[in-house]
Amino acid sequence: MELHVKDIIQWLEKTNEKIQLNKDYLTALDQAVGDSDHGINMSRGFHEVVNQVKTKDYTTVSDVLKDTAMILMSKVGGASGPLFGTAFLRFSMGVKGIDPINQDAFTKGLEDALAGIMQRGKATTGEKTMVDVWSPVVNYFKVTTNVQADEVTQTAKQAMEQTKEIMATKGRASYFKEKSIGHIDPGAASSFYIFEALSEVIKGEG
Amino acid sequence: MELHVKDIIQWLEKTNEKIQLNKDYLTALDQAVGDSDHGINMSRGFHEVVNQVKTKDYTTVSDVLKDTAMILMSKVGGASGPLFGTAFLRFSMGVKGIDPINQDAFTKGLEDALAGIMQRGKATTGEKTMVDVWSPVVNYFKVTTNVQADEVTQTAKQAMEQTKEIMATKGRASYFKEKSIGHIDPGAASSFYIFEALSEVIKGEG
Amino acid sequence: MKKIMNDPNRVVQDMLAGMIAAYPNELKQIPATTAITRSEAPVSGKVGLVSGGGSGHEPAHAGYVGKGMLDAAVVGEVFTSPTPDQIYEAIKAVDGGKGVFLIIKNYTGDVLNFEMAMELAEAEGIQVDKVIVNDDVAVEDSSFTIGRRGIAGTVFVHKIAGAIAEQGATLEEVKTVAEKVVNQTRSMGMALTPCTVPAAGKPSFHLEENEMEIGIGIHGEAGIERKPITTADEIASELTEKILTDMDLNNNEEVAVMVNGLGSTPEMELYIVNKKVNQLLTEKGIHIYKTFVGEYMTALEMTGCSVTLLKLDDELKTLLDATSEAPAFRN
Amino acid sequence: MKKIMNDPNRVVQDMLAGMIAAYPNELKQIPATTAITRSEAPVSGKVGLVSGGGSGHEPAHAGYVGKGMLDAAVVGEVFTSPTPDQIYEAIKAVDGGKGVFLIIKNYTGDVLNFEMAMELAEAEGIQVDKVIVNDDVAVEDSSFTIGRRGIAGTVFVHKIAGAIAEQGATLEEVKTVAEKVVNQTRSMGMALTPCTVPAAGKPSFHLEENEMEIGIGIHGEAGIERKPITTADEIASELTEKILTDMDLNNNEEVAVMVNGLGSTPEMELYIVNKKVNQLLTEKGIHIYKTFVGEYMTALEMTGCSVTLLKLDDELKTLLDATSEAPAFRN
Ligand SMILES: Nc1ncnc2c1ncn2[C@@H]1O[C@H](COP(=O)(O)OP(=O)(O)O)[C@@H](O)[C@H]1O
Ligand SMILES: Nc1ncnc2c1ncn2[C@@H]1O[C@H](COP(=O)(O)OP(=O)(O)O)[C@@H](O)[C@H]1O
Ligand SMILES: [Mg+2]
Ligand SMILES: [Mg+2]
Ligand SMILES: [Mg+2]
Ligand SMILES: [Mg+2]
Repeated sequence: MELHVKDIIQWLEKTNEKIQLNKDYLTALDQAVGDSDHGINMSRGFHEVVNQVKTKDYTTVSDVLKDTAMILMSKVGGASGPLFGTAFLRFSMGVKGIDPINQDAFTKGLEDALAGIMQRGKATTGEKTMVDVWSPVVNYFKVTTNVQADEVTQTAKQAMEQTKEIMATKGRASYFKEKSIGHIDPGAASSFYIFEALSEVIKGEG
Repeated sequence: MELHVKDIIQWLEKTNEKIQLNKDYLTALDQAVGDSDHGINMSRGFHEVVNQVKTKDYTTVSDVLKDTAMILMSKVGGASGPLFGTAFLRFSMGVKGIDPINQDAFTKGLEDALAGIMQRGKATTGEKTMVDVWSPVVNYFKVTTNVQADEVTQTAKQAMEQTKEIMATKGRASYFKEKSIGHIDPGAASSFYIFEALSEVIKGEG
Repeated sequence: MKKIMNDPNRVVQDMLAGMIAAYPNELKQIPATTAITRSEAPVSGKVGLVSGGGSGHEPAHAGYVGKGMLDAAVVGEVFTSPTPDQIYEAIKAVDGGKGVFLIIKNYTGDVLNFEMAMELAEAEGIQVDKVIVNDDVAVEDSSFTIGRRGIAGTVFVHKIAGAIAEQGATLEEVKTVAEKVVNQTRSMGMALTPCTVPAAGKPSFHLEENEMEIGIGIHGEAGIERKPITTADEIASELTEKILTDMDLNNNEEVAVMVNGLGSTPEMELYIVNKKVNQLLTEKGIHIYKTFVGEYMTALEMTGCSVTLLKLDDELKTLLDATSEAPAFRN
Repeated sequence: MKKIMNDPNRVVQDMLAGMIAAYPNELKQIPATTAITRSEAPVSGKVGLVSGGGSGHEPAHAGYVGKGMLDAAVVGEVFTSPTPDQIYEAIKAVDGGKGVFLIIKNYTGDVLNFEMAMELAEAEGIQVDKVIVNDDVAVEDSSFTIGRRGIAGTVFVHKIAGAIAEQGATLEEVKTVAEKVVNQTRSMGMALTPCTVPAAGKPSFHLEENEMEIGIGIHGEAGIERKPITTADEIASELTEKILTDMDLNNNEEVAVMVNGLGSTPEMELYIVNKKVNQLLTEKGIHIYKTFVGEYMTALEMTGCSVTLLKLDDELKTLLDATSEAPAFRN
């Protein structure tokens, strides 16, 4: 696994495609346990990321990720904006000076990103948030010598579906208490798209 | 035809019954060409008339009609309140000093009532208002030597139904212009109940 | 029908009790009536101002009772003009010896009931005069109709007549300025969804999911046209243009603008409408002296809005800016 | 979805343009942001007050910008917290050298974005402090939850913190009084019908024709209970009792009452609710110092209302009564 600037940009583009495609679905998820804006928020954010990132010439992966972070931070809003913003910012810092990034570097970046989300959101696993997808994926990267694209998707997907069973204790969904059970967490779903896109990029370069 | 205080009270009671029974229908008529309150207004007014009139001992028809006028005036509201109020007030004045009232006196009362409505409402026939029922009924009383109960109902009913064909040029219905055509005028309908009740009283006294 | 109420036949009484409870020092209810006056009424040496009409238009009319605006508002049943006896009580209660002025919206019911009350009061020796507000350009103003309806522009009449009365003007002076406001005010409204009279229980008209009605009245009376919903810009343009066609407004003249919500329209949307109204007037060289955006004259929970323009001169500007302490109009 | 708008993705921009058009002398927009400040900002020697949150709650928050209340409001997309960069711009724009105070409603999104902006501003050497408003007793306040939501009571924090800041208080003094207000304010709401986020196009929840939801949030978040609609008296009692259970209010103590409409509820119904709230408090010997009935913190076109009680002392009374020139809060 070796990711260059162009791969990272492709990752962002693929993520954006999936989010635009599933904008209404994400919003519908947020309708069940939130305030009906998650798809709109993510769509606005990633649309802008892709728009801006493609106009620039990047020499480092870290710079792409840093811009992504700043754009998400200033375009998404709500709870997910600062959280995904922080994730990509920490990711960018974690892989600074490494180009292209190999699996180790990527794993380090992901780990820092997750730590950023958890710290910013004061969240841990089992609270029905995006953490419940990021955490098992990070873990998969950490324990796997040779990361497999399909396994990334698989891990993220299972984790996302698993959030159905959880009662939310963080974020807006926590107001729904028991009623939050039975619904996939919106931020978990958008995180899944991020990792599904990643897996497609890995496969492409594989 | 000879109407005593008790007959007039019966007339009011029968009118009230019909109006309560058709309250929603009158409101529905007013929904089509007005503001959905005519049934509510008339129901409130006649309910109060019957309630108050039965608690008093009247010696003259004129007094019953005067109280009726004052109660309608202060309870019905809207356009129909002052109009029916004026009608009964003029009626009361027209039959003052005559007891019981025979057909001539009654006709005089009705005539004065109609004149009151027309003057207060600055209305004439053919404008899709209660005038279009009162006018032919008054006319029937004027030209008929021996008033027949069924003919009173008949005249009022036909006149009421005739208001369907008219385009309103007075009252709230006039805002509906052509769209007012095809609907019975609410005030015409409540006037019909007044005369249908009258006819039943006349019939009862034989 | 989903409403927060107790008995649908007692909404007016309950509302008035709730208003008096909210403003115990500012407002009082005339016992055994549905009329509300300022607590200091009658103000001696001041023309008393009385308005009113059916309820369901809140904050109109009781919300405009207060120093600098009305002395009394007479509240009828929902969408039903109050009765002469109630109006008469209000006239008596605010007569401070300088006469009483009635502000009546041009509906048959309102006109008949207020005029009868006026006759009763005059018979008692109270000097009474009136103005009839007819700002709604959706209705043709010809001798073949009963004339235009009074809608949101009525609030400008309350404000300005109220201000001059507060300054100690005579009944005639109040009437003169009130008539000027009426002559220089035009409005038009539109709706997206109907409203339900509590005691009726059913919506007073029906609009399809994609339909709106232009020129609708504040009781749901027919407007000019039903058609598919367009953009806020197009709605604002249609209302404004129709008003301007009927107004004698030249380049560089000044207006007050009111963008009024009919009940359920989020304030956000009213501001979106105001953006376009403002742009249109500015493009035509008309100067906007002051803008009012909010719910001033509603139709229960109808969704929709109206636009009102008032052509100003120095006198009207001063009076518009004068202090008002009415609960629903503070400046 | 029936809305008066142009592009559902541009409602916030259009609204802000319409607001600035309405109050060109009072408000200004920070260029290239969705933040609105008083036109005279920054006021030197005065603590700058910044609040904000998602839009759709109008008149909150931009309607509370003005002398005696906020210096700036940062407006997010509908129901979506504004982003740190926007909040940061607002902080810079109102910093008059005496520090900036943030009034934040307790939602994860709002807290995260405002705190990040605070960090940015502090990094630039601006002194910033904050209060987090959490008045909604419908949510359990325990260490196992993210705590109570901020709803209509936030307006009292704006008003009172705004008044003391206007008097020249220090950042610490503003914080002290703001925290006092937060500690002494409790609210609860209920809804009869949902609302629709413009860009989502579909209602955010569903209630049956005879159903209401008690304790609902101002973005449609779940409440305490769904049940058949009851009377206004029962609704008022349920909200008030739940608030009182959580408040330390004794006989003879004084409160301010707010009966707030969520968007589509006719003012008539709010007064009907106030009647009962007033009666309940009076029966308990609680003295009502001042009552506010109207739309202060809405949820687009949601039908429903909330009740807020603020326990007062002499300091808070004086500050509550102080002059405010904000468009949506004049006294
Ligand atoms: N404290 C938190 N920690 C981690 N993730 C969180 C937290 N709070 C919320 N989230 C995530 O954010 C998502 C909601 O995002 P979004 O709908 O855009 O924001 P908002 O809730 O402000 O409307 C949730 O589905 C959840 O995954
Ligand atoms: N100018 C008028 N002359 C005679 N009758 C009228 C006039 N205006 C209205 N009406 C009658 O009043 C009826 C409406 O009464 P109602 O609905 O109670 O009052 P409102 O129109 O004020 O709501 C109409 O159906 C019509 O018969
Ligand atoms: Mg959300
Ligand atoms: Mg009617
Ligand atoms: Mg009526
Ligand atoms: Mg949100």
